[in-house]
Amino acid sequence: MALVNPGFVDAVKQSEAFNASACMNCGVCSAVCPMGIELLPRKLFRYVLLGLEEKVLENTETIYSCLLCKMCEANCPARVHIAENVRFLRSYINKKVFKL
Amino acid sequence: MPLPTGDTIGILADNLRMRNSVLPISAKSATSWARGLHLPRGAKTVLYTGMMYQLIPYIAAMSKAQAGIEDSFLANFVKLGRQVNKVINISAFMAMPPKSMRETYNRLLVNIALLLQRAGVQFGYLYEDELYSGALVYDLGADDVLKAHARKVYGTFQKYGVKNVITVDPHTTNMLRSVYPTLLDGYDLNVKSYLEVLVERNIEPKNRLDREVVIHDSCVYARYENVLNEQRTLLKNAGVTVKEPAYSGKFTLCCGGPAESLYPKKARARAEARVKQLKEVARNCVTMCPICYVNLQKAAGGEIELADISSYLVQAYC
Amino acid sequence: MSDQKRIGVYICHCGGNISDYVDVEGVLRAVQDEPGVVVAKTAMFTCSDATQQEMVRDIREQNLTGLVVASCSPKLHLFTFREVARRAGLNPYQYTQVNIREQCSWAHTGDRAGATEKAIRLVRGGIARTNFTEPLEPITIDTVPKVLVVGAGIAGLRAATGLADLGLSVLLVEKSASAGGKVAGLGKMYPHEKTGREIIARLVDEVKRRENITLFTNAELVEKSGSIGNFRVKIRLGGKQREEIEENAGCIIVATGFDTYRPREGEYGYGIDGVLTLAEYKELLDRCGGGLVRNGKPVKDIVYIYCVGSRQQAGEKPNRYCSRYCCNAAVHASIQSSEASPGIHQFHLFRDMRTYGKFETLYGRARDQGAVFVRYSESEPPAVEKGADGKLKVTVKDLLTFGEQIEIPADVVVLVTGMVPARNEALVDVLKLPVGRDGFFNEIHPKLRPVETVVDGVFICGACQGPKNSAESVASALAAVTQSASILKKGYVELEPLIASVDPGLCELCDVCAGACPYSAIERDHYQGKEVARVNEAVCKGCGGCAPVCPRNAINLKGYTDAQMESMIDAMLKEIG
Amino acid sequence: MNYDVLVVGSGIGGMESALKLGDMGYKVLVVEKEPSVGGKMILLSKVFPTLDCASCISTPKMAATTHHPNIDVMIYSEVERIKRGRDGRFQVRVRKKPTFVNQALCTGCRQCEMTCNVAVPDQYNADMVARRAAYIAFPQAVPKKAVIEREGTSPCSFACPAGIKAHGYVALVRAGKYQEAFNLILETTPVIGSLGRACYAPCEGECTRGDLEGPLPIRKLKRFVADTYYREHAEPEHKPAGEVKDKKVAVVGSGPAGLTAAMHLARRGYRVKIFEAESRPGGMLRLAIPSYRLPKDVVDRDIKNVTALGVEIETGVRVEDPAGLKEQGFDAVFVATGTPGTRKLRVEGEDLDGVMTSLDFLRRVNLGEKISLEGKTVVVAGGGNVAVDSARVAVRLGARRVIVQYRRSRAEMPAHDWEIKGAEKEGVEFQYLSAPQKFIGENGKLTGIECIKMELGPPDAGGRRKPVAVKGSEYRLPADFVITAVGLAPATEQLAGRLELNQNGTISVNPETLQTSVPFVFAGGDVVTGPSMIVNAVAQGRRAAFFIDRYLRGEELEGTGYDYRMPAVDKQKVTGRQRSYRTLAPVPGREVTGVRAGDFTEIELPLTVEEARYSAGRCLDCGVCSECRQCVAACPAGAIDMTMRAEEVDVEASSVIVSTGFKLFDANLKPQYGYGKYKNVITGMQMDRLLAPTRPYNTVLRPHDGKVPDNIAFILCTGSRDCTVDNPLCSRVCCMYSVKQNQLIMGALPLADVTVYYIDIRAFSKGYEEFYQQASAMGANFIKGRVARIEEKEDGNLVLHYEDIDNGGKLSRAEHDLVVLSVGLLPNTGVFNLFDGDKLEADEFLYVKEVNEDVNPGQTSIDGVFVAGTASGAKDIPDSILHAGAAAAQAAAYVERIRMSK
Amino acid sequence: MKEEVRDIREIIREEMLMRDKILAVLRDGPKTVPEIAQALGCPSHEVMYWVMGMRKYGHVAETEEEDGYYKYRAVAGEGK
Repeated sequence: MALVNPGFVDAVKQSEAFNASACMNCGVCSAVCPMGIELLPRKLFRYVLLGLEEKVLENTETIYSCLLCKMCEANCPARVHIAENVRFLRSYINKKVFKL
Repeated sequence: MPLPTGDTIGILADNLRMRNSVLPISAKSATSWARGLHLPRGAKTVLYTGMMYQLIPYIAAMSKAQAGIEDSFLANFVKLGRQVNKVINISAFMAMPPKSMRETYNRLLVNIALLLQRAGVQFGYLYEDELYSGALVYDLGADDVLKAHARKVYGTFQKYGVKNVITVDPHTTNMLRSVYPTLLDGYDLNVKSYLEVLVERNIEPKNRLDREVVIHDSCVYARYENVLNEQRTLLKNAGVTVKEPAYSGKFTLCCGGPAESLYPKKARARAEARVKQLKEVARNCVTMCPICYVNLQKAAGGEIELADISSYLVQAYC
Repeated sequence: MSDQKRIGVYICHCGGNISDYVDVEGVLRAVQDEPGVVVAKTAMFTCSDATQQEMVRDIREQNLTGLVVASCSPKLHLFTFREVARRAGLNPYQYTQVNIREQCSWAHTGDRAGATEKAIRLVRGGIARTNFTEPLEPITIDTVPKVLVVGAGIAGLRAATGLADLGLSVLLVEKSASAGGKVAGLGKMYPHEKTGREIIARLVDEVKRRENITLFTNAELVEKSGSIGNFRVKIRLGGKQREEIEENAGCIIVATGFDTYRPREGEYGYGIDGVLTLAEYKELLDRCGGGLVRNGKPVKDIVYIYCVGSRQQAGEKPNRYCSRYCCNAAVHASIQSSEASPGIHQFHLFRDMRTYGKFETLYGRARDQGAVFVRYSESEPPAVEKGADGKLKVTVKDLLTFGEQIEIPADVVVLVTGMVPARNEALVDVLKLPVGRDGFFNEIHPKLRPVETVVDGVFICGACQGPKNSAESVASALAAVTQSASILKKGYVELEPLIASVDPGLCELCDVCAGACPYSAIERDHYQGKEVARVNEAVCKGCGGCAPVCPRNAINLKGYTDAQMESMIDAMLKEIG
Repeated sequence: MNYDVLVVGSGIGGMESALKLGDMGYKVLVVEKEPSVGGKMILLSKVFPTLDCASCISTPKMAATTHHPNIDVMIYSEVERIKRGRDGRFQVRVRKKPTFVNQALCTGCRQCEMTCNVAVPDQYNADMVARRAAYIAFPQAVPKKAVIEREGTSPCSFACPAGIKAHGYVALVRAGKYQEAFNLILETTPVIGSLGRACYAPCEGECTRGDLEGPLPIRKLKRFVADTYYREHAEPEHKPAGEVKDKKVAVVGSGPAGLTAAMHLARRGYRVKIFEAESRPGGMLRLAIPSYRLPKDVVDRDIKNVTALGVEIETGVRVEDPAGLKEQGFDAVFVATGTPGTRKLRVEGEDLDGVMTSLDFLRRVNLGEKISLEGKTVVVAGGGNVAVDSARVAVRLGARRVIVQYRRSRAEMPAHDWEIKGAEKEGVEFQYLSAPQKFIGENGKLTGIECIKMELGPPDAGGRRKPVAVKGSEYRLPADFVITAVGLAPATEQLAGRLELNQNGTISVNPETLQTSVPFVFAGGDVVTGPSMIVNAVAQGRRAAFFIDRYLRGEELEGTGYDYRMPAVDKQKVTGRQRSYRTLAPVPGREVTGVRAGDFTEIELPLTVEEARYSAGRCLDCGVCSECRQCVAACPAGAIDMTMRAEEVDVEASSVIVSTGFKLFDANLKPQYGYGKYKNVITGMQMDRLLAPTRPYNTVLRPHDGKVPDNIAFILCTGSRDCTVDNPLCSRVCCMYSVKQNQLIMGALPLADVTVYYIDIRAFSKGYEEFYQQASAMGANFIKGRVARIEEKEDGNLVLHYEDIDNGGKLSRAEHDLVVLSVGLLPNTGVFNLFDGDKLEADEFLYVKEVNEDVNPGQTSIDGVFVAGTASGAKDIPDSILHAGAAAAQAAAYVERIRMSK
Repeated sequence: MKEEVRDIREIIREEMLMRDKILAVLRDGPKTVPEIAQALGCPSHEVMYWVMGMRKYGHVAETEEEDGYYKYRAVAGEGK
């Protein structure tokens, strides 16, 4: 059982450009991702949206392995700024975990 | 054991902060390509290399070392490295490419300058005052470091009274054209890729290249900056038969390069997958991004002939 | 056999609908020499314009006196071919439809030989019956230019003004004390963002201004007799003086709306403080100006649970249907909530998001605002409990995230409840309205005739026919207006003459027939000094229930006389050559 | 005409509105742009959730609409504009497109379609099979009448001066119908073999294929047709006209103009006699064209096409006074005596023995006179085709050296380039910028020429640079024989005073009717136009016959519209019809090489059967209909009318209902799915057609190879809910039509597996959820996950990539042998151009905006204009019906209000 | 498989050209679409268009199905 933390997303979301919630959960982004990692990118942002911070941090490596190539974005039917969202998340981790 | 992500980012960020480049190289190395071209220092319009082409050989050399690190005890060294790096520039030790390689890449910049001259563009160059754009730290989400750096870069442009910037690679184009405006107030530079400038100027070919090439679009050009037709127009006008691989244009497949600095092995696997697609279509492959170029080159294994687009264009148009 | 008919027989391939399973040419060979047959042909589509014209030509040139078309169900094309006969100058009742599709090719797809044999027998029967047909004339009734509209919700109100616009008088009967129905209580609605109150106020005002609309509130329809074009209706008026008035109406439009599904106690935590139905939540929302507050406390986290009372597969008498409007209404509520309290967190627990058509943009807007959608499986529905901290907690397995079990804290849980049929037993009884398996009133054909019912002259519109939003209800109300006007603007209607008739000479008035008649069409009459049964032509539906029960064989059904039925049986049983 | 309501579009929404309004007693006009009413619904297999056959429930509505006493239907018509008049009523202009089939006569028997020789994709079968240029839209069409698709006259046919239906015979050759091809050409001219060899083929210059790899060899195809026919038919098959008139026509001259006129007149039943001055008929065909180019037996056989009709030819008769033939009993005369005269060089020594005019030279050779040039040096003076012909004949007569001398340079030379090249190959020398000044002889016999060099001066009035002699550049050219070829002229001296002549000696005629100053005398061909091409003479002969016939029947001559051809079709439009073209190289021309003295064998080699078929197969069917006229012959009702033209009709209406429907999403816009590239990826509409009773194939087959599929995938939301294709909307019907197709497939192919890839199943309307559950229970497999992309395998199977969301989000791939893209609906934006003045507003998605959807669904921004059905947004059929009912109610109310206010 | 798929209009236009050839191939007996394609040396999806066009206009008709493929035979007195 994972406890949903609605506030987490507010911490990650530094600006309006973060729009992971616009996702309609069709799965196209993950299916086209050249990295072929199941978490990337859709389910990673599910964790963020549900506020499962622990799960997010467990997957730091995956988050940094995103190529930012925007293949997902070119295919996204909901205009989710996936690459930008990834950067927001990295920025959060840089501060919170790496204390950069 | 993976590379300690945070420390690597730290080293890169520190470098940018202290040495103005993620991978500092000497001013001499960075500007030597322009020798003999007699480009004016600064101008209203400048050719801005963003250091990318100059960095390629170093990146290549460094990632060779790093691929070894990825799964070894050396990984721990990186942790320590960040501390050391503050005093001694360790990344410079890690990476020293052979001279011939540096010359090859410098040649590409010369090509671009010649093409612009041929198209009648009046432009200058900032020489050792030119700074790296910060693309890598931007990608890694180190926004505060980037913002400070961007201010520095913009300051240099202002110092020289630059209004128009001609870029040579997609990453720098993206940073200067689309990212900086979101970071800096009053940012007013007009940024164009040299490919766009050449098409705008209706450059006329002198020689016909009867050749078949497969085109590998850069993700950043294709999906960030919508530079899709220019490269095709220039090649087709030169008589080149442009073949499209599986995944092309807007749906081009990443070369894996962006993973290079943190996950060299992953980067290599992506590059191999892409090379497989490219070689199905043609033996000659054209790239337009130094990162794609270097990353695919490593996976090419002699099965395809890679060339930067400027090498083709200079043959046809100059 | 009576005077020999000259019959034309047309057998349809129906594209491949029939000919894929029946040897159509074989049927032709087997029936072309039947008694009376003068012309026998097959056609790719007998209903096509070209074949229709060919039939007209044949009827005229060959002086045909009977027509048999073997194709699909008479439900589809009875009127098509009657019209063909009429255009050719042949009495439409000299034509027989033989159904070799629904009753034959589609029913026996695995047995071509058997299906072919059955088709032959059916066509032979049709030919035999046709040999005994007699010309009949439809019963013509003058129509009353007035329509009774039952229910003064948004559909009934709009139907009334629509009818009045066309010059028809309207009796608008509303059970409750005021007009307006459910919409009258609504705040902002999608997609136009007008409030229900405004819309209803405008419509009621319109209705009051029209001289040819009479609105009865606290009123009920209690009796109906007569038939299409001229119904006699009795309306019971409530209020102080309980009185009944009688009126005539040419058509009746039923717009009695729906009821909101009411969750059982404990269903998704219903009953716990903070667990509301969508309707209840909408009321809360409509009341809130800036900032969403409940019981004095700000509402920060909201969980919506969809499909409450809809799309049920299990349980006793499940509501299997989808209630259509609720996904849209819920995301619209979500948008309103975000606008009222920016920064709130909303979780939507859905099964399939059915924000169809342009409503997809509402769904998109809700997501853009940050609403999080969680998909649950019907087999593992979410559970709602009161947590120790006083907050509600909803646990659910999120199918969108590795199927993990998650627990969501909430200040309010909104149960997105659907629509259920309104309880209208009395009205159903009075109007003999057909009710579908889902409990809503049934149209005659869900595809092409969505407002007509099997009772001629009685139409249904709005949510009483099935879940709809208000704009859709209005569209169906206007469609019912069109349907009514197309009957009443003509001034007369023609009724089927295929009805029962009593031979008064034979009748001894035992009243058995009256008991068998579901439409109360048997009346009493005097004949040569005795009392006899008589069929009210306007009421009889030609169902044939009376004929077989008559102990004296005094009742015959026109078009299906004993002689016809017997000849059909003989022809069908004949040896296949 | 006055109507209460105009309904634009006759889909289910339009028909419903019209029928209900008609029932209420209003007068309705329905305008439909297709050849049948019914819209898209009639093309569906069955409808959900009742699984009624779509045809079965549509056809009654279609028939009822067309037969309704209060409804007029205009099919194949388009509303051009709607404008509100001063009285508030709408002024409507409708363009009735020509069907080229008389709708009153057509019985829908399909004979035209069966015989038609042009195959185009059948849009009513979603392009999965061919239809013909002449066609009936679909079996249940109402009305069931044929139309012929004609975009205009094909450029080749339009370019032919004689109006020969080049595209027509090319199409017939393509279909292997050589005899029909011959007969088609014969409708225009008898000189088919001759034209097949010696026509300058302006058709080829206009051939659209010329914009690709090169034009079709249209002339050679004509030769192929003639050769093939003549090989099998030494004598003509056709007989004199059945009905013979008592009027007689004399034709003076038996060249191409005279022969063509004689044929047309004889066919019309006139008794025709040709008078020919020479000893053999054929005019220039026989006399001027060398037989290595046009063998004389071909001319003979061509002439038989005329004499077989009973035309008599009298040779050796010179008619001095054409008008005088009246006394011999001729009611009309056609003078087509050509240009047998030759111009002089006006150079000293032209009368020497050894100097001959080209025409005289060629005539003698062609008539069999023995002229030996063995070992001689021959000079031909002139630069036209006749000069080159003479030179090449001289080569064949054994000349040692043949020189063509021309005053200007090669660039100005009027002879065809291929002729010059041919001559060069045969060893003919060319001396440019040089002219004879004097022929020198000894004892009256030519020995040489005194020549002078020329240079090009400034351009003359005609823009040609005039040659100027270079002073002092005289030189001497030894020669044994000189042929002067400087131009031909009519020999009309004896006509002077009898017929009005022009200054250059040609006969003066009315250019439209070819009538001369003497009313019963007509003239045409070179004697009127001056020296020209064969096909121009043919054109004149045909024209003359047409007007002589009218003259003899006492009909008005002028303003009769002789040429009924439609304007030429725009070539760019033609090439724009296809996205890609396979390169189909032209068949290279082949000639006999190595000329021997005395050898007059035809040099151009004919096309082989394979080459002819291949070449004809390159035709692009520019005009769509090829005008091969097979349908005209086949139609038992005589209903085909190629002269039909578009008509504009003005009507008035008080109110308008637009029910212009939707368009389907173009699956090409989603390249990830490979539609148009992968053969087994089809659209939902295509699957519906495959399942329909009037399906294009015998059952559901995959297009790659005709295999019965056994593992079919449906991809929902193709083009819907997808910002990458700029359509964020849900299309409302795709889920359900796919579920319907699932059920139908499971019925038709019990062994097939069906998988549906979806995001949300939107079974939201009455009975839909139950229908969806039923499909699920029948075994359809529903997978949540939008397919990201598809790959095609060698065997045509397809690999789908997707995230299997409900099962933990596994990145998955699945193989299927047929993929159906459940394409969505898009607005049909053409509707916004209909209105002039008032603006029909669109909503943000470009559907017709409903301005008061809450209480007046269907009300648009224009007072009195309503929208019904999918024109205002995607809808399923019941919702369209309801919406159409609502529109009808309001249109009726509007009409009532207008009536009240008057 | 990797060859460019031609424009449908172009393929369909060739039905008239291919008709005789296909009927000639069917002279030996009914054949499936891939069999006809092999005999003609043409891609099977193009043959599919031609055969189905010919079927629509009565030049060929299907016979029995075998392993998922129907065989098509020439229709005598074609074209009605």
